[in-house]
Parts: sequence; structure tokens; C-alpha cells
Amino acid sequence: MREARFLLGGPQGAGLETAAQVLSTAFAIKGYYVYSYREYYSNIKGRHSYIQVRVNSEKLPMAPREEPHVIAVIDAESIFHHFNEAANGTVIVYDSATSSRRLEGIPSIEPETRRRIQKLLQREGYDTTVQGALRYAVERRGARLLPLDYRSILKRVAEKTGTPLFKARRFLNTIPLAASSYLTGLSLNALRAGFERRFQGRDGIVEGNMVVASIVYGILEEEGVERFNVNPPRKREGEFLVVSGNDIVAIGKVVGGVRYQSYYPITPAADESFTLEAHEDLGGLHEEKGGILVFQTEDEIAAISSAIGAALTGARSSTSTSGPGFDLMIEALGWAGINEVPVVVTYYQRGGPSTGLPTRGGQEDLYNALFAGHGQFPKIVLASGDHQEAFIDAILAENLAEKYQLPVIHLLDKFLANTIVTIEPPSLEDVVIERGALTRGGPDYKRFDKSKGPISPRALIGAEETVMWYTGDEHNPEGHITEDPENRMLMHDYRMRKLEIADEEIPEEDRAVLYGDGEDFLVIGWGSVKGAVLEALEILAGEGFKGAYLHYRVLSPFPSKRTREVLTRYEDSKVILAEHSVRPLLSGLISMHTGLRVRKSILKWTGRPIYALELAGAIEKLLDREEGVEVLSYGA
Amino acid sequence: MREARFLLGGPQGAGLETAAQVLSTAFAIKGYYVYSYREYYSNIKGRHSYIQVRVNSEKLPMAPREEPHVIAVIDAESIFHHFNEAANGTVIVYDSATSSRRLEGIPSIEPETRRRIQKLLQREGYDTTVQGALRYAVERRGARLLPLDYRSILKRVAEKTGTPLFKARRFLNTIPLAASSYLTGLSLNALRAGFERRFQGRDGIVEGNMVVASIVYGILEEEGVERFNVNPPRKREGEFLVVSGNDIVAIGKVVGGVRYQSYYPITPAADESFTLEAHEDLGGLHEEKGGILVFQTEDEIAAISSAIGAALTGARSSTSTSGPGFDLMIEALGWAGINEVPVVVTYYQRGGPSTGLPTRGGQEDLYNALFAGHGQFPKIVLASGDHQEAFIDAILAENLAEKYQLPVIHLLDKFLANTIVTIEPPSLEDVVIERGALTRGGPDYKRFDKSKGPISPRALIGAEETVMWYTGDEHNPEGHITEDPENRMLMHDYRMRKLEIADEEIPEEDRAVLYGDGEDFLVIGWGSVKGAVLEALEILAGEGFKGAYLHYRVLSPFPSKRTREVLTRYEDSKVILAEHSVRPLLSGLISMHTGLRVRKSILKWTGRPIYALELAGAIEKLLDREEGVEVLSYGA
Amino acid sequence: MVLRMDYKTDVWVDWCPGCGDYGILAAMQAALKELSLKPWETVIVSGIGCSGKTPHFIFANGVHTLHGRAIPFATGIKLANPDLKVIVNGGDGDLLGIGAGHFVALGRRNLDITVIIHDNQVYGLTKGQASPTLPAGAKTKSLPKPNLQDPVNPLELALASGYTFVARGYALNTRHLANLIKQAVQHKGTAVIDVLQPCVTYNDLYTKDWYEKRIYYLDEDPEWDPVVEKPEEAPVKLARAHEKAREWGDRIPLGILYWDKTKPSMEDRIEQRLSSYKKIPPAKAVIEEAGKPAISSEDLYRIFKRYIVKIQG
Amino acid sequence: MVLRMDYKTDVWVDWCPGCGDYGILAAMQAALKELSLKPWETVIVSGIGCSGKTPHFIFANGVHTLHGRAIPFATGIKLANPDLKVIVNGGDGDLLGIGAGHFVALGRRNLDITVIIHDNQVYGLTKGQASPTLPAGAKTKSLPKPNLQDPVNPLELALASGYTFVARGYALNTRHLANLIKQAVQHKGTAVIDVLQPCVTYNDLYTKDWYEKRIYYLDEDPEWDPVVEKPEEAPVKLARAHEKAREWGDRIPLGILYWDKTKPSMEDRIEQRLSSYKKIPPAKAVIEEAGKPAISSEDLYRIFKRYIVKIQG
Ligand SMILES: Cc1ncc(C[n+]2csc(CCOP(=O)(O)OP(=O)(O)O)c2C)c(N)n1
Ligand SMILES: Cc1ncc(C[n+]2csc(CCOP(=O)(O)OP(=O)(O)O)c2C)c(N)n1
Ligand code: SF4
Ligand code: SF4
Ligand SMILES: [Mg+2]
Ligand SMILES: [Mg+2]
Repeated sequence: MREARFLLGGPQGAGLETAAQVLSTAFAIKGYYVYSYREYYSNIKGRHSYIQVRVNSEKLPMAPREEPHVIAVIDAESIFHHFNEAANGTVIVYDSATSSRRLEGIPSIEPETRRRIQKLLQREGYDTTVQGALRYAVERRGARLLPLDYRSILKRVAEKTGTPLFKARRFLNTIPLAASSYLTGLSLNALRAGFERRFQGRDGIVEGNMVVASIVYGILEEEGVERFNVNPPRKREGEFLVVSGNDIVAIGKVVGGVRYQSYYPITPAADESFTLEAHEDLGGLHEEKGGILVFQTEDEIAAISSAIGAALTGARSSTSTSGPGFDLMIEALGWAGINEVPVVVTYYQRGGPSTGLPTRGGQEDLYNALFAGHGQFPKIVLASGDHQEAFIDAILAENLAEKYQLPVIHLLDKFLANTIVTIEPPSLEDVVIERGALTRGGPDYKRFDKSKGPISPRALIGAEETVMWYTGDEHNPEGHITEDPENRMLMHDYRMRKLEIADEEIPEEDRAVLYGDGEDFLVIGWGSVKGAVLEALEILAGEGFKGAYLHYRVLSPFPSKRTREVLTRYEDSKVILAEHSVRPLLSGLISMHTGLRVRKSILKWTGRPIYALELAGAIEKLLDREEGVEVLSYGA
Repeated sequence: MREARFLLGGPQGAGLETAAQVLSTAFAIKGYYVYSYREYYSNIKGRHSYIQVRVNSEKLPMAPREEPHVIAVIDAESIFHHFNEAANGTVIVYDSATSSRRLEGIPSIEPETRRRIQKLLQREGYDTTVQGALRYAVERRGARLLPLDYRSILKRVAEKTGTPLFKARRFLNTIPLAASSYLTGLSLNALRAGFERRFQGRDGIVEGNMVVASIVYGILEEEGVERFNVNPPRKREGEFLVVSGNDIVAIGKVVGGVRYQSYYPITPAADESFTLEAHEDLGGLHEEKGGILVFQTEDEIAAISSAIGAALTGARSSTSTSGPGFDLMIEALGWAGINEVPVVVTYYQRGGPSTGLPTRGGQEDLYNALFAGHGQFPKIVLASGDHQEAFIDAILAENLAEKYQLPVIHLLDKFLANTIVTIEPPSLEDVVIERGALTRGGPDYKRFDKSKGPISPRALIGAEETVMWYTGDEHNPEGHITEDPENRMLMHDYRMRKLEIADEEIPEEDRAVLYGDGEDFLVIGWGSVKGAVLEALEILAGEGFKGAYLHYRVLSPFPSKRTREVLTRYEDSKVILAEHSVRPLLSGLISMHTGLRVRKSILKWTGRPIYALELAGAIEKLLDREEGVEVLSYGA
Repeated sequence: MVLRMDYKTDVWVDWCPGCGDYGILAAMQAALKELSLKPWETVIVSGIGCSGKTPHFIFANGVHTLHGRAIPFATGIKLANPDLKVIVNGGDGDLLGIGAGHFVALGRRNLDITVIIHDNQVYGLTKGQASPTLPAGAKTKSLPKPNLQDPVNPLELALASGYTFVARGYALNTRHLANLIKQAVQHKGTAVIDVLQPCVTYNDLYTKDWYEKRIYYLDEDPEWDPVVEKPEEAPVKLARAHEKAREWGDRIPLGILYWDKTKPSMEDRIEQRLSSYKKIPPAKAVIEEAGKPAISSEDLYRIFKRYIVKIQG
Repeated sequence: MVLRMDYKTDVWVDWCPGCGDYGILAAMQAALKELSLKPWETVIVSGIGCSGKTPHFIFANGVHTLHGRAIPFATGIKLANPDLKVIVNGGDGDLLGIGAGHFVALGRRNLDITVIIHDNQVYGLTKGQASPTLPAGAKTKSLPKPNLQDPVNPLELALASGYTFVARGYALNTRHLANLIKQAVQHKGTAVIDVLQPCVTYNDLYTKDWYEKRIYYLDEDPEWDPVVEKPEEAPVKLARAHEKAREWGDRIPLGILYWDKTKPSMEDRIEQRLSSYKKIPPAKAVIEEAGKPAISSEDLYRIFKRYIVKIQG
């Protein structure tokens, strides 16, 4: 088989993330493409979390997919969350000691979830115990069970390593990890490589883990457990970059020249700032070229305000946040707009509104990014669909900000932020740094000199013999307040015209990228639906439905001509939106800009990502209807 | 003639506002309809401001109109700002001592404005002096001059009242006031009535002013100056309410039951809160029914947050602000959305973006009101086009907020806020207070019980034996956090459905009101363009072009069917947007909701209001084009 | 749902095992119980953070607001219905970082609210960044590099802002803390309690051990009298409170640092202006009768008479 | 435009005749001149209010920001280019009302910025509402009713927040104020000057007359020494500064209340972490060469090596 999929489940804080990292790295070292996505509660310790991993021998999966080959869990609660996801042949690895645990006796499950699972099991005639759930998985889903006695394994570990049992318990997470590794065909050596990378220099931990792993491998071999046979990887040499969405944006910013990043901690944005901070010295390069200043401010208002301040001095500057933080930045964004300041806001969407589902995902902030702010001012809005795009867009955002002297919003989301993938290290061949119309200024300098058109040459605060003024009020070429109506007419219009110039200059095909040319239907989408849509297209092609995908990467300036051109190739009833939202947003935007109506949508707003199969199924269902909405709900 | 129009000009702080009030009141007492609009800089003292007054014997004008009959000014600067607005027959009242004042010698004129005026005068071959400007007005525009020697008048006042000259200078503003009064046919007695009302109980001031007035009247009579002959008023008895837009909203809130109003000072919203505060005791009624608490908070975040808090206890609560303040309220609005809190934000638009033109007007915040906020949540957005609508909408906003349990945004703007008009005191006949599904709660109460549908009965915090929880996180019926996907699907969908229910329940004809049925063209608009559009329609009807006006009063839920129905009665090329914006906004909204494209727009973004004649002219120009934009610019 | 007088809910408390927040929760429940506060007349208002979850665990009205905004929400609740007992629970990041402006503003009001700071020197729920109370140079295990910014002293800030009841508690001395909370709630004016709260997951510097070597109780000193009974006493007691507030390191005082009983509360001030305020506050105003406004046309004319012009054609 | 060393611009100063802001402006211009600061190396950052217009009247870089946000804008400017001299002008409403959170945060940083508070007890530009420094019960002519809220004492708040240079000036003693500004600007750390500024239009309580009967100069007292040269001196001098800060009424002290020269500035702390910081701050970083990123592919591999996995198929 080409791909192995496994799901690791357990309580927050029990080492699940580490387990997934080790496993992913081990596979990556072997040359496999790995995709790993984490789902978790807004909680530090104790609530259920799980990780979806896909390991592929040929190419990088870009979305989660149902039908895991292995479900391996630390605790009883995980069984209740996931038994229903088992498919035919799925192996469920669990602690045999938990089989009699009752659903009702697990306090950390939320009552709604408990009731929901209860209802299902009871309706179908199963006990509300781990055993009941597992029986359901076996009888109704065709799962196979692989019970292990976690306690006795740990006892053996304790003996072997000469540590007390309670200390050996820290290796609990290694049991499902090792079992998954065994099942998906990794050798102990390959697994060791994974541990070694994860625990660089901490040999004791590596050894301890390897003790667990070899015990687990021993048991499974002994029991003759069948292993899945994943094809050898296509890729046999070279390097992988193993990065989360947060990481790749940070890397893009380093390349793109961001040297001032302000932030106020918020999920799921903060990790990007930590990655930047951890590399503030640019691996030593700072002595020569300057380092990165990552600054934790007192709130998001200060984050954006200080980033704007930094931009005025010439630093490429940005700030990273999520919905609640973005809301607080809106007033200052308008200041950047009227003052033509190049500043980038990296905006990770999460489940809203308000605090919403702070550790879950969504794509509901499109209009907030596009339209928030009083008064009219130009902004460019980019959205990335995967890690490669995120890298490029992080750089592009900076370039466009400086070229058109305006705020740029780079939209991402929790799905992407918390997905770790193996990608080819990006080539910098084609990367350019465009700083736009910069000038050294001089005694006659006027910051808002519009005599040559809407974009005025920009001098930096600090430029020798140069003085300039900025104000949030309407201003004259010098930057002083004026309320003169004629000046106002020009300045206000010229600011908006910059966006129109960008609209002329940025090729529309790059703003809405067409994948495929199937004539049966057209999916439209933006951001992190991309992976699932492309995979669904493949699945459907296999079933004889040939479609295409129009992927929006720039939402402002909106690619209206391109939209009209591509959409009108299809009958109205063949165009389908896919979006993580409760009411379609991109469709409204398309109507706003072109008058075209998108009549079909596939929506998901559980806070969980769209999976490939459910999407393919929904597209198929919609194909022979005139219009309609399909609502997706897969995932615990 | 039916109407007299005059423009009073002078430096900020020199009593202009008082003069306009006195004059307006005097006319109102006589039974005339008065419209008075003020334009001023963001400055406390010294910059130029002016007031446009229209006095009509038959009906209330609702927009400013060009071609004043009288331009009466305090200082030289005012001449430079307004000489060019003189029409045939306009009488210009000014201080003869200023005639030789040079434009270049007036420091308070902004350099852009000075250069603009210079250019005009020089190009046309006139001196850049008051005299030059006046000659231009006479020769090019047909104005008539009425120079008065202000100083000698004040000297006579000083003599007559036995006060030193420097004290008599406080009556400076009364000279142009009295001259205007004379010219437009008010008797000294009528004028006295105006003074008396304005300076209730301060007899000295009334007398002083009357001395000035009688001297001026004496001079003008002596010189045989011709007076305009305004028809006697149609209305001979009853009462007028003489109110600004801010005032009428405050009055609406009192009737509508607002008892908690928070605010942070900002132009042009703050005056509404002052009016409320001044009437906090409800004229004594508070002892019986409770008063109004008007609370100045530390910022706008606190203003909205505390208003939401107050609403949870059952108080009808609201907050008033303008763009910069609204931006800061966005995060908390989302909290109100997810927690289904009835709270009203009265949102006065001003010239943006950022600080922009803080004392000027605009209608550019439509999308901010509609779309700002991360995540999707329902809000209702109302917009008022005149004082009567503002009164009704202030009450309606509260009713809808409670009925649908959601935030309501009531959009107004600086134009309306600072326009003082005489209206019939509103009848309370048809006013209802709808509090929606209120309950007393009880031990089994669940705040977000959705078993009967999207709208849950609302108990108030403090209700006996009732406990409830609110959280910005996604929550279960009790209001406790839950991340369960199934609960999420229902809750998130049901919140949005409330807006769809409102969409079904609020008649679309009330949301988009059609004025007239002319078939030649259809103007569309919202908010304070209403007055100018209706007047332009009349003007054009006089020229044989019959049009209609579709006036949007509810922007969310958007009246899509109504829009489609009315707009499709007209050919595409006959539909024209009128808006105070730099790029059309309502048109985009129409496309978004209906797919229809509006191809013609008349836009104005100088921060000054649209005048009736320029609008009529622009409509006429657009009539035989296929598409296009007309940009308006009238007004100093 | 059955009304419960143990002030506990069914919601699973999902703090980390050993977290100081458990102590604060227990102290709150004990205080509510001992004060016999009715759950429906009590409102627990919180911000966002680990601390922000507190209201869900207490059987009383709970309003879990936004990060940094608990104070303004609580302000609206209390102003609209002064009969309610309002207690704010917030993190140090919440109240002293993003919410510091509101914290200062509340001090200026002496509104009858109690503010409880869960002071754990970190941003707990976002995984251990430095909060505004972490000293410069400190490096908890969750920080990649030592903290760059100086800490703010919550007690000093409270004193400078005008709080009339200022105290420090310790999360793991539930009894002592419960007593502080009771006094704070009974105080007629704004009270703040800075609660030293070990975060076992991210803060390995300010631990149970670290604190328990250093804390001592002011009320064990018979000389210590923080109460201002007459306005004249304020300056001296305030200066002493400041001094105590700055004591940190080898010895850390717990207890009431300052308690001014002489300042009128916000509610009193409003009542002076609007005599009906406490009797019929905004939450209880009569605004309609059978669907018609409680304000009649005649009322309207009376209230707004200054805007009415009688035409004397 | 010609560069001007009198620090005046052509912009008409549109404050009310007699406004205290004229005095502050003159003092700033005098200080800049006497310090020979280059206009292009100087940045005046302001908020919104009458005070907010100040930068337009000064010939130096001017950044007129948002209401309440001057401090965070200034923070970004200074952090990105520490070679610039950065001075903040803000109203009392701006810095201590809506901006109080930033005011407190800045105190924790000791960033080398000078903050000048135009303390006129009112919101000038919005027509005279009570600002956070107006005492409760006060009724200026612009208020319909007496003020409900207590004032915050800017100096106490600054001391509590950690400012290392805390002073009070008077707008109409330009010479004295200019000297304070000079010292504040030269101080390596965060300085704040609370400037008593009569607002002739809205504030008829705190007038020139009122002040001039009460103010006295601390530096005329040879005993007064607010300077902390060694860290040990700080506690005592801080306590004395607090005491002086509270002095208000019959006698109002002007001058430097507290000046701690021993605390490292933010810039120093950053440099300790990132040694190149002052030499090549963010504003001067080399980020491209001929349109290509300054970071090569090899650099990228080196910097992010922890993310690179070598395939060992
Ligand atoms: C506006 C906004 N910014 C950021 C966040 C993210 N956030 C959630 S909790 C938290 C910090 C919590 O720290 P603290 O207030 O000290 O509470 P603790 O968790 O330590 O109890 C932050 C920054 C948010 N929810 N809202
Ligand atoms: C976010 C926001 N809220 C409100 C305002 C309106 N506003 C303009 S100036 C001002 C107050 C000015 O008072 P202060 O800061 O004391 O400055 P002063 O005018 O007294 O110098 C306010 C509230 C604004 N510009 N922005
Ligand atoms: S992270 Fe810290 S504060 Fe939060 S629950 Fe865990 S121990 Fe408590
Ligand atoms: S209103 Fe007051 S502060 Fe503003 S310019 Fe006038 S006198 Fe100065
Ligand atoms: Mg904390
Ligand atoms: Mg002020």
C-alpha cells in the first residue's frame, strides 16, 4: 500500500505530541512524506487530544483522511472518542486494563459528548464501556483489536532500566507509539533515529524509549501480529524540512526580511513568534546583518501599533495574531492605511465567534480581514492553502506591503498552523525582495508627495537631513493635518487607487489558481480547504467525475476577471464552494465583485478540518442537484 | 418666496452656533420649518466654521442646498471661504473694516485652502484681498454687498449699554445675525423671542443683544436695504421640537427604555450622551420608574463591555460612538453575538479612515458595521436617513435587540448628528416596546435551551432562584464551555438562524422604502443622503425627469427580495447610487445579496454633505450614459 | 438543575493536578457559603486564561468574558443592578497586562466589586509566557530566554490607583484566603486580593516550596492595623501599605495591607446625584406597560421641554 | 522645505489663546535646541487631543498617532531604531485614561523614551469632559454635573509602574520645564514629566492663578535629592518620592521626584541577549542584496537546521 494512516489519542499533557513527532520524524528520515495534524481542547492537562498522521511513499498528503489503519490510544477516553472512526481492517491498539472502564466514569469527557456516545452505543445495543465501544468497532466497522497490557509492559521497562514504576510511567505514551510504528512497518532502528532527533543529546531518554519500543516490538512479533505493508518511499535521498504551519511562516519571514515582530500570545498564532524568537540571532548571521527582535507586548493594540512604529523606521515588521487579537488591531490598521505604512498582520483563524473554539479551526474571518475598519483604505489580503504557499506568501506579504505602501493581511488558520509536514526545503532561487519606492529623502522631502501619482517615494524616519510627519488625520503632502476638500479628494482617492494599481499589476491567474480542467464541476475555495479539495478531485476522478478547483490566494485585490472567466466556463449548477464556515463567505465575495451566484456549498463548522472522503462524498451528492448545501461533520 | 437660505460664517468659538440657534428658534417660534447644519474644523477656537440655515414656510428641508440668499460673516477669513458660493442676488454681509485684509495675512487658513483660493482669484484677475473676493462675487456671481462697520456698531452698543468696548465685543456675532434676520424679514420682536429662549433668565444678555439688533436694524432700515420676502408660514400653531440628530436619538432612547448608556467621548457621538445625562432624572419621573445611568468609561472597550454587562441584568443598554471607538468595540460585539445579548451600538460615522476628518461626515463605515468581527454571528444593522427615522430607529434598535437577542448597530453620521431641525414632536401612538422572550427563570432554567428553536427564553441575572452562565467560548444549553462538535453544529447554526428569522419577520418594504414611482431612473441610497435625493427628485421632476428613490433602512438582514423586485423594474443603466464614499459600498452589498450590478454612482468624499442642486445635476448628467461615476465637491 | 448551596457545579475542573487555582476555587466556595450569598444574587465574572474558567465551577451566576475585560463587564453588571454581589476572577496577564487600563480605572471608582488576581507570573492557558508579574531576568522552564521586562507590583498599582481594600493571599492557604475574600466582599467599595498562585506546569520558580519558606501573616502582628476609619489616617496608612507592598524576597507578607472605610462608594455617589438610583437601578426600571412605553407623550413634553418651541404664529 | 534649527514649522498653532500647551511647546523647542538634537534623529510621537497636535508644530519627525496609543507606536519606533530620540506628548485622557494600560507597561520596560503628560484635567479636544486627573466632585464649567470618579495621580502611577525618571513641570514656567525635558531626554531609561497645563477654555478650576499660588520648586530645597546612584538607595528615595507625589492642595511640588540611574535600559537588556542589537537594529538590518534575500539557501539550512531531516533511505 502507498499510505499508512494512524490516529494517536490520549489526554493532553501525556506526551502525545512527542509521540507523533518521533513517529513522523522516523518516517521522514526514511524518505516518507508525512502529514500530521493535531486536535486538542483549550486545556493544559487532562482533556482528550489526538493526532492524525498520514505517511505516504509517493507524495505529500495535504489534508486529513478518514479510515485510519491504526488507532492507538493511551487511555480509555480516547476509545470513546474514536471507536466510531474505525474502518474495515483498522487495528485498535489500547490498554487491555481499560476494557471495563465505563463511559459514565470518565469525568473529563464533556457531558454533551458523553451523552452523544451513550446514545449511539445504547441505540445500537452496546455497553457504554470500552469493551462495548470496541465490540461496536469490530462488529459494525470491521476493526481488529490489539490489546496490550500497558502496566505489565511498564513493569518490564522499570525492571530493565532499574527505575521505579512511577518513573517508568512517563514512557506510557511510547507504548501506542511503538505499536503504531511496528504495525506500519518501521524498523526499531528507524524508530531510534526518530527518538534521537527528538531528544538530541538526552541519551537516557532515547534509551528508555527504546527499551519500551523493543519490548512492544517483541510482544507483537511474538504474537505474530500482521504488519501493514507500506511501499518503500520514492524519495531516497536529500532533505526534508519538517515543519508546522507556524514554523514555515516564521521561516518565510526570516527570508522575507522581517526584523521586527511584535506579538501578544494567542492560540494558534503564538508558536510562530516563538520560532522566530528562537532564531533571533539568525544562526550567528546577526553580527553581520542584524538579528530579529521579537517583542511580547502588553496587548494586541500595542503589538500592531509598535509594528507600525517599527515600519516607519524602515524595519520590515509584522505581527501575528488570531481573531480576538485582530479585532483589537483594527483601529491601528486604519492608521497604517491612511499613513501608507507597510505592515503585515499574519492572521491565524480559529473557531469563532468570540473565544469560540480557541484551539479548533475555521475560515470564518474572511470578511473581518477584508472589511473591518472604519473609513475606506486599501489593504491586500492573502490566504495560503498549504505550507509551500504559506512560505511564499509570508515573503510576498512583505513585498506587496512595501511596494504599495499599505497593510497586508496574511490569512492562515489553525488547521494549517498545527499541521506538521515534510516538504522539500524551499528553493530561494525565485525569491525576490522588493522594497518598492524607497528614497533617502533630503531637505525637500515630502512624505505624501503625490505629484507623480498615487505611490509616493518613501523615506525612513532617521534618514539624514530628512524630516517627515505622519498623522491619522487627513493630511497634505508634508503629512500635516488639512481639512481642505480638494486635498481630501485627491489623497483619499489616490490611496484607493493604489489597490487598483495592484489589481492591474498582480496577475489574476496567480490570485485565483486553477487546478485541473475537468468539465464536470468546479470547486471553489481558499486557504486550507485546498488539500482536501485536491484529494477529493482525485478520488472523484477515479470514479469518473472530472472536476477542477479554483483556489483563491489573493482575496484583495479580488481577481474579478479571472473569476468571471473561469466560473462562466461552467454551468451555474456545477460550481461548488467548499469552506469551513457556517454560512458561505467566498460566494458572497464573488457575487459582490462579479454578480455571479454560487448556488452550492459544502460547509463545515465543527471546528474540525474537512476530510478528503467526506468532501468527495458531498461533491458527488451535490452533482445532480440544482442547488444546495452539504454540511460536513466528520471528526471527534 | 418659500424659502430663505443663509450662511453664517466665522471663527470657531466666536458665537456662531449661538447665532444660528437664536435665528433658528426665532423662525421656529413664528412657525417656519428650519434646517440648520454646521461645518467646522477639529479645533476648539480660531478655525473657520459656518452654518447653513434654511427657513421654509411650507415644509422641512432635509438637506443643505446651494445658492444662499444671505452670506453673513464675522471675519475676513469667512469671505475667502465662501465668496464663491454667492449666487445671483445673494447679499453678503461683512465688516467693512476687513475689505483690505489680504488672504496671505490670514494665518488660520490652511495652506492648501489658501493656495486654492489664491489660484482662483489670480486666474480670474482679482486681488487676493477681501475686496478682490467680494468683487469676484459681485461681478461673476451677481452678489450684492452689504458692508457694515462692525466696530462703530459695537461702539454704539458700548455707549448705549454703558459697558467698555472690549466687553461689547462679545456681541460681535450678533451683527451678522441681526443683519440676516433683518434681510430675511424677521421682526425685532420675533428676534427677541429667539434671544429669550436661548438665554433664558439671563436678561442682561438678551438686552445687550437686542441693543445690537436694533442698531443694525436701524442702520439697514435707514439705508433702505431691501428685504427678502419669505412667505408667511403654513404652520400657525402647535409645537415644534427643535433638535439635533444627537438629541433626537437621545429622546428615542428615553422612550425606548434605555436606562444604561455608557460612552467614551468622541465627535460626533458624545453630544447624544450629554443630552441623555442632562435628562437622567426623566424630569422627576425617575422616582417612580427609575432614571438613566449615563456612564463615562475609560475607553470604548469598557463602554461596550459594561453595556453588555448591564444588558445581562435586564437593563436596556446602549453605547454611542464613532468609527475609531467602534473599531475598539468589535471584539466585545462578538461576545454579545455568541452570548445572544441584546445590546445597541449607536454608530455615528465621520470622515475616515483613522482619525480622518473627525468633525466632517461620511458614510464609509457600512462594511465595518456589517462585517467586522471574527467568526460569524448575527447582527442587525439599521441606518436612519433623517431625524424622524432616527427617533423610530433608536426605539426599534432596542426592540429588535431584545426580540432576537443579538447586538444591533444603529448607523448615523455626522451630517445628521449636527443638523438641527424643527420637527413635529413625535407621536407615541404607534410606539411599542417589545422585550421578546423574557422569562423569570427558576431552578431548572437553562439560558441557551434550544429545544424549542433558535430563540431561547431569556432570564435576567438576578432573577430569583435562577442561575446562569455566559461564556465567549462555544457553550452548551447551560452556558458552560463545550467543544463537542454536535453541540457546536446546532448552536452556531441556530445563532445564524435568528437573523434568518428576523429576515422573514421584518417586512422588506420597511427595510427598503420606495419613494416615488417615476420611471426614468431609480436612485438608491441609505442614511443621510435621503434628504438630498428627495429634493433632487423634486427638482428633476420640475425639469421633466421622473425618478424614484429606494431608501435602505435595514442593511442586515438585507432586503434581497425587495431589492430584486424594485431594481429589476428599471433597466440596469437607470439605477444610480448616491453615497458619501470614495468607492461605492451599497452597490457591493446589493451585488453580494442579489447578484445585481449597479453601474452608476454619485459619490462625495470631501467630508461635506451632498447638496440638493449638485446631486440633481449629477443625476441628470448620468441619465444618458451607460455607466459612470459622478464625483461631487460642493461646499467649503 | 437543582439549586446548590455548596456552590459546586457538575463541570469537571480541568486545571492541572496541583494547580493553585484549586485552592482559590475552594476559598471562594467557602467564602460564599459562609457569607450565605444567594447564588442568584452573586455573579462571578472572569477573563480568559486558566483562571478564567473559575465561574463554570461555582454554582452562582457566571460571566466568563474576554481576555482583559472582566472588570468592565463586571462594572456594567454592578452599575445596572447594585443589589448583586460581583466578584471578578482574573489572571495576572488578564488584569495587569492587557487589562491594566481597566484595573487602574476601577481604582478610581470605588465601585463595590471584589477583584481576585490569580497571580502565577505566567500566561497559563497560552502555555507559559511571562506575565506582567514575572521579574526581569527570570527564566521559568517554559521560557526560551530570560524575561526582558520588569514586573509590576499588583499591590502598589492598586494603591496608586485608589483601591480601598488591598490584600494579598496565598492560593494554598484556603482558610486564610477565604477569610480575606469574605472581608473583601463585605467591604463597601473596590477590593483587590492579589493571590499568589503556584502554576505547577509552567512556573518552576515560584513554587509551593518557594512561597512557603517566605510567606508570613500580617494579622499575626498585633501592631499591624491597615484600617482607615477616619480620612486623616489615610496618608500614614497608605505610606505603610506601600512599604509593605514592596516587601518581597526573603519575607512576603500576606493579609490586608490597606482598608479605607471612609471613601464613598460609586453607588453612593450616583445616588447623591440621582436619588432613586439604588431603589430603582437600571436593571429594575419600569420601561413599558403592556407593550407601550412607560414614557407617555406628556412625559416626553415635560422631560424634553427645553427642546419644545411653542409656535406663536 | 528648509531644515530649521529653531524647531518651528509653518503650521499655524491652533490652540486657544492662553492655552498652557503653548508653554509646553516652547519648552520642548528650547530643550531640543539646547540639546542640539538633530531634527531627523528626533521623533515626537503624540496621541489624539489638543496635545496631540504638538508634533505638527515642531520641526523634527512627527508621528501623530491614535488616541491612547502614542506609547506603543513610540515603543516600536525606538526598539526598531534605538539611535532615535523619542519623545511622547499626550493628554491626560490619552495617557492615563484610554492609554493607561500602555502607560503601566512602559514603566516595566525602562525603554529610553520621554513621556510628557499634558495634564489639564479635561478632555480638551472633545470639549471638556472630565479627564482621569480631575478630582471627584469637581465641576468645571464644561461639566453639567460634578465629576463622579476619583482622580489618578500620574506620579504615583508612574512610580508604581517602575518609571526611572519621574518629574512634574508647569506649562507656564517654560524655562523650568525646558530644563526638566532636557534632563528627561538625557536620562537613559523611561522618563515621565507630568505637566500641569491650564486649559483656559474648559477648566476654570485649575487656572494659572490657582497654580501660581501653590506651586513651589523642589530644586530650591538643597536637601532634596531624588537621584538613585546605587540600587540600595532606591527604597528610601522611592518612598520619599511617593510622599511628595501625594502632596497636593496648598502646596504643589515641581521638579524631579525620582531619578533612578541604576536600572539597565530595555536596549541594554536586549543587547545582552542579542549582541548586535545596538549596532544593527531592525531598522538597519541588511535584508536584501540586489533584490535577492540576504539569507541564502545555505544560511537557511544553517539557521533552521533543527527542522531539516536528512533522508537516510
Ligand atoms: C484578545 C486576546 N488576546 C489573547 C488571547 C489569548 N489568551 C488566552 S489566555 C491568555 C493568557 C492567560 O494568562 P493569565 O491572564 O495570566 O491567566 P492564567 O492562564 O495564567 O490564569 C491569553 C493571552 C485572548 N484570548 N484574547
Ligand atoms: C478611540 C478614540 N476614542 C475617542 C476619541 C475622541 N477623542 C479625541 S481627543 C479626546 C480626548 C482628549 O483629551 P486628552 O487626551 O486629555 O487631550 P487634550 O485634548 O486634553 O490635550 C478624545 C476622547 C478618539 N479620537 N479615538
Ligand atoms: S497551566 Fe498552570 S495555571 Fe493553568 S491549570 Fe495548569 S497549573 Fe494551573
Ligand atoms: S481646549 Fe483647552 S487644552 Fe485645548 S487648546 Fe483650548 S485651552 Fe488648550
Ligand atoms: Mg497568569
Ligand atoms: Mg487633557
